[in-house]
Amino acid sequence: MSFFHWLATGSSRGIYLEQKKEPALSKPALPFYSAATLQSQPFQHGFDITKPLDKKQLTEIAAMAHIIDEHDGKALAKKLEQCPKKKISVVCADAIDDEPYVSSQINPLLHHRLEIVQALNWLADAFEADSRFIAVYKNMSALDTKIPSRIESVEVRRMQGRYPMEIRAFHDLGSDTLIVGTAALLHLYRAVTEGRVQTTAFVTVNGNCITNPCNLEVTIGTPVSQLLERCGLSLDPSFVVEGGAMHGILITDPEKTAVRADTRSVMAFHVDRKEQLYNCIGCGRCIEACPVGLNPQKLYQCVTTHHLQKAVSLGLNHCIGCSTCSYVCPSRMDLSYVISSEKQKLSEKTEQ
Amino acid sequence: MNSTIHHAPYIRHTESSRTIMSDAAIALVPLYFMSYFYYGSRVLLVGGVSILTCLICDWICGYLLQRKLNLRDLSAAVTGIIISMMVPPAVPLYVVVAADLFAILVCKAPFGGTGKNLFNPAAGGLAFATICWSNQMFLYTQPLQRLPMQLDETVTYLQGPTATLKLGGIPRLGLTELLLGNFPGPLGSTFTLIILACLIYLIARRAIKWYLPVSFLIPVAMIAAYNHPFGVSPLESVANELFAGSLLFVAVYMLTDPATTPKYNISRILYGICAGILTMVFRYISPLEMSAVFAILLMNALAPAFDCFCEWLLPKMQPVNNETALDEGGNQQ
Amino acid sequence: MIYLTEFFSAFLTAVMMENLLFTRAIDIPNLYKKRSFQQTLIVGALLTGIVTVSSIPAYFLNGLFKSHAAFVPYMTLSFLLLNGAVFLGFYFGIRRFLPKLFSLMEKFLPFYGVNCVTLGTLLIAARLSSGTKFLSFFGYCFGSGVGFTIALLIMWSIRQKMSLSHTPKTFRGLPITLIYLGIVSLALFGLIGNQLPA
Amino acid sequence: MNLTFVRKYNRFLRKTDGIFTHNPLLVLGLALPLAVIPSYGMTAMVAVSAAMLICFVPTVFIASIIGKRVSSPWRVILYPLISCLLLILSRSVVQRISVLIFDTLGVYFSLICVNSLLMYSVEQVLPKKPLDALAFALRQWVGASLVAFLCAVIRELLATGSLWGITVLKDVPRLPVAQMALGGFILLGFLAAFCRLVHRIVLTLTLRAGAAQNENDLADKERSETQK
Repeated sequence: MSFFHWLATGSSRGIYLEQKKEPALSKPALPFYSAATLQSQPFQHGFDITKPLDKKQLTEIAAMAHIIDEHDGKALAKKLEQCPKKKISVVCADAIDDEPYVSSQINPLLHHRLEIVQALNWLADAFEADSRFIAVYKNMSALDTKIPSRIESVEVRRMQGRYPMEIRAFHDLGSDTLIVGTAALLHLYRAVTEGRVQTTAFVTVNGNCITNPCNLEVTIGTPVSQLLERCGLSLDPSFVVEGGAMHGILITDPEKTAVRADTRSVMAFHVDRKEQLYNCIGCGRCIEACPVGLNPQKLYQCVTTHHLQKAVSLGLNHCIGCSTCSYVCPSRMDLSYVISSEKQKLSEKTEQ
Repeated sequence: MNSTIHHAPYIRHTESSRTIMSDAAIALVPLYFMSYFYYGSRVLLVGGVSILTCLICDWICGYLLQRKLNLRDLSAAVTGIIISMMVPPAVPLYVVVAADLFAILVCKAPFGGTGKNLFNPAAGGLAFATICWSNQMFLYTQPLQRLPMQLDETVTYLQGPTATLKLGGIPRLGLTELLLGNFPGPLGSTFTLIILACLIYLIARRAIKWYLPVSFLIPVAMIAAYNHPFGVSPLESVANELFAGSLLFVAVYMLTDPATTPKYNISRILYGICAGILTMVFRYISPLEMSAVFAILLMNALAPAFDCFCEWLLPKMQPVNNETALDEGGNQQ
Repeated sequence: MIYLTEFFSAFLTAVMMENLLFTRAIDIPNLYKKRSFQQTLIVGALLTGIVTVSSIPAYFLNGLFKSHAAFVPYMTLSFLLLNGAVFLGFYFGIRRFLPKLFSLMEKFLPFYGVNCVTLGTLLIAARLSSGTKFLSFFGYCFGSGVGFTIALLIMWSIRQKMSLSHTPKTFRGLPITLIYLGIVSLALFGLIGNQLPA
Repeated sequence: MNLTFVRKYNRFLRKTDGIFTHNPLLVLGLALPLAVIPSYGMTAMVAVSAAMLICFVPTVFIASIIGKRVSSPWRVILYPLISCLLLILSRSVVQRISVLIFDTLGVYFSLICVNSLLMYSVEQVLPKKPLDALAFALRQWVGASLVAFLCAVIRELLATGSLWGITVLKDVPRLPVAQMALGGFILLGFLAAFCRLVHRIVLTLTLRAGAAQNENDLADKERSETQK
């Protein structure tokens, strides 16, 4: 974003959100196993751990353990197979949680440091990567535990950035890096040492109507309602969200939805927002908050008054759907929902 | 789960538009204390009547327009306070009520209610009252005199310093009187120190942008310093211009109304500068004393033009990183 | 130097004090049509051009009328003929020299030729007290043309914002246009104070 | 409101097309200068509408007779010329209304010959037959002068509390701004909004009448089937 763009619109690549991570972050992940995890038989991979493992062995173990990387939802084995095609120079462990309330990646890192670092070293040696580091989000205030700057020779790099930071941070890293989630590394460590199949996922259960918010190591497949009962509900939630407070997907029926490998968090919110009657008072806060430097207020007006051509000329297609404008809007208007659904409709129309 | 559909960001910023309205109201209320100290209880009568008429009018129009009565929408109260601040303390009540009715019924309701008005309703109401009853609007009383609730003959009407300024005279007012507002002037808009304090409060609460009032006051100060009357030093003429009368009040409260100012930084600065120049042009040409209100009304009409100018300028001024902005936005999707 | 001040004083009064659209409510045939920024400028330039060109002969005609009071009723007729002649000159001139511009506004060109603005300006300038000096007459006509273009630009700028916001259905279109014309004329009335211009 | 009444009402509207439905002043926004400035008083308004009758209606009639023979740039000069000649004739008639009418009206009297209502009706009337054109012009004139007359009454009462110079309301506070241009603009704006409101209410009533009628037909059909 050029200086002139900041001068003109005052937009500064997004805003800092208060993270409110605290009660869940410092408590270790509590186990919440169901029968499936307890009865899962360990498998024998037959390699001896004393010698350094090479790429083929690691992918084989990952395949046998069915590890799914929660950073991007792909199977770890498939990811490792694709890597030999291009030279890997950096291996990075992703522990960035820039969504408020969510700490499902930073929590296992803090409480299982040695195992995760060990798995990271195996991976880095297997791929002869020049450098390896753990990426952690920097702008987290009011934390009880101190985040170390080095975990036995592996550097913990504090990545700094405004809200939709995870996509942009990893985009700047370039294409020859292998990014693996911390939970996947932990499962890889367990598969290598104890030969355990991945049957659990790390989920943060948080929100303003949860009595004691915490991180749970949950068996994959347990329904969300059991999670909520496990953590206790002080109020009747207005809605339950899965996958982060800013971007999540609304869960309409908690009994039927199950925890998947890459669910990062389950949130229950109670909102006493009466039927909001304000319309836009033109304060211009969404223009400053938009990370791509668009004018959400004018886009919203163009879309609601069906001036699509004007909306496209104002940059409707550049909207990355980060919903910071709706977060910041004092009149509680659903700017990002209207704009991104309009963008969706427009792209479908152009495809036909 | 209740039935209303909730969309993407499930948490919202703590600040709501109620807090923004209450910020503006909070920034205005201390002026009432000072004017009560100067002019007695009539001030509260005028303020109360003005706020009440504005609120009731706005609620009725709100009901007629959107069929949804939103009793918590206080933006009309802010308009009422601003109008009651700019009228003289001994003004007959029908002038204030007429200004309020014009402000809400003509300047705000037909355009669509709170956020959609094109002109600042307070500016519209005051301009209407100034043109209709210009003599009642400029008859002030000496401060520190208790005004009776009902106007009777004991009230002495005086000319304010702006009248002497208009005739080219030199109002010999010391700096302390100017800062404290201890001269015959409008009800609440002459207390410079309190207005500056409220300006800092508003800037701290991010309700207004600091460069809008500043970019308005700089051209006014320059023009005032440039053609100062013969026997007066430029600095004193600037002080007379800014603080003797309601110019500072207009700069802090009416110019920065969020709905009617342009939205981009550069267009805001241009808007402030043009408003300043226009105020001085109006001040020298028009026979009326208080001309800032008319300049603001005219500039509100041009505010969308500044926005469009800024939108036209943006792609032009960054040909180089146009691609990066494009592909940065593009491949993130 | 004094000529310049004469010209500019007449120019400024015409632009700010007695703006044609806001204080005198003089309009062109399709005033409320949706125009882009360039079209507004073209219409404004055309009107200003016709008024300034026709103000030169009008000054001499005005001198004639001032001396013979009997012909006053025929003043409008003569100014109309003059205006028509100048408009025809413009019409055929644009057709020959600027065919692109001509094809762009083929249908509306006649409407912007002879209308209230062009004839009205000449008549108002003729009634002006300082109408005897050529420069103030010319300055007044040129100023009112420019003033009308500024008025059109103000309407274009207001239209930019109004088109994007939901005005109530009973006020959409003409009613809201008249109301905001009234409010801007209120703003400009601050210049004149409260006398009533003829 | 049953449908028969609606049909009668629509026919009445078609008959008085220029007055109630497409009122030149309130719906089309034509003749702005003649509606906003001279309507400060009833004397001026009556003078203007009389002059309009004399010079606007015959010009439109002649325009329909001439029709398309004259090409568009010449037409734009010819018809104002005709109406200007008629205007000179009408000066004597208007003189009789009040002595100082010409200096109070000033420019606006001579603008009658060029106003946008004339331009609009001349274009509209070209394809029409002369008699229809005359009726059209008369309807436009009646619509315009009705609205202007209403504005004049309201503004004069508000500003000076008098009608045709005779003070009617003595103790009501005066609103001098009503006689200025801005009073005219805003009053015309609200009248146009009121006219739009009435039009919308009538529209919803007719739609509701139509809907009610469909239900009755459906009910009759079902009753007839059940009887079979």
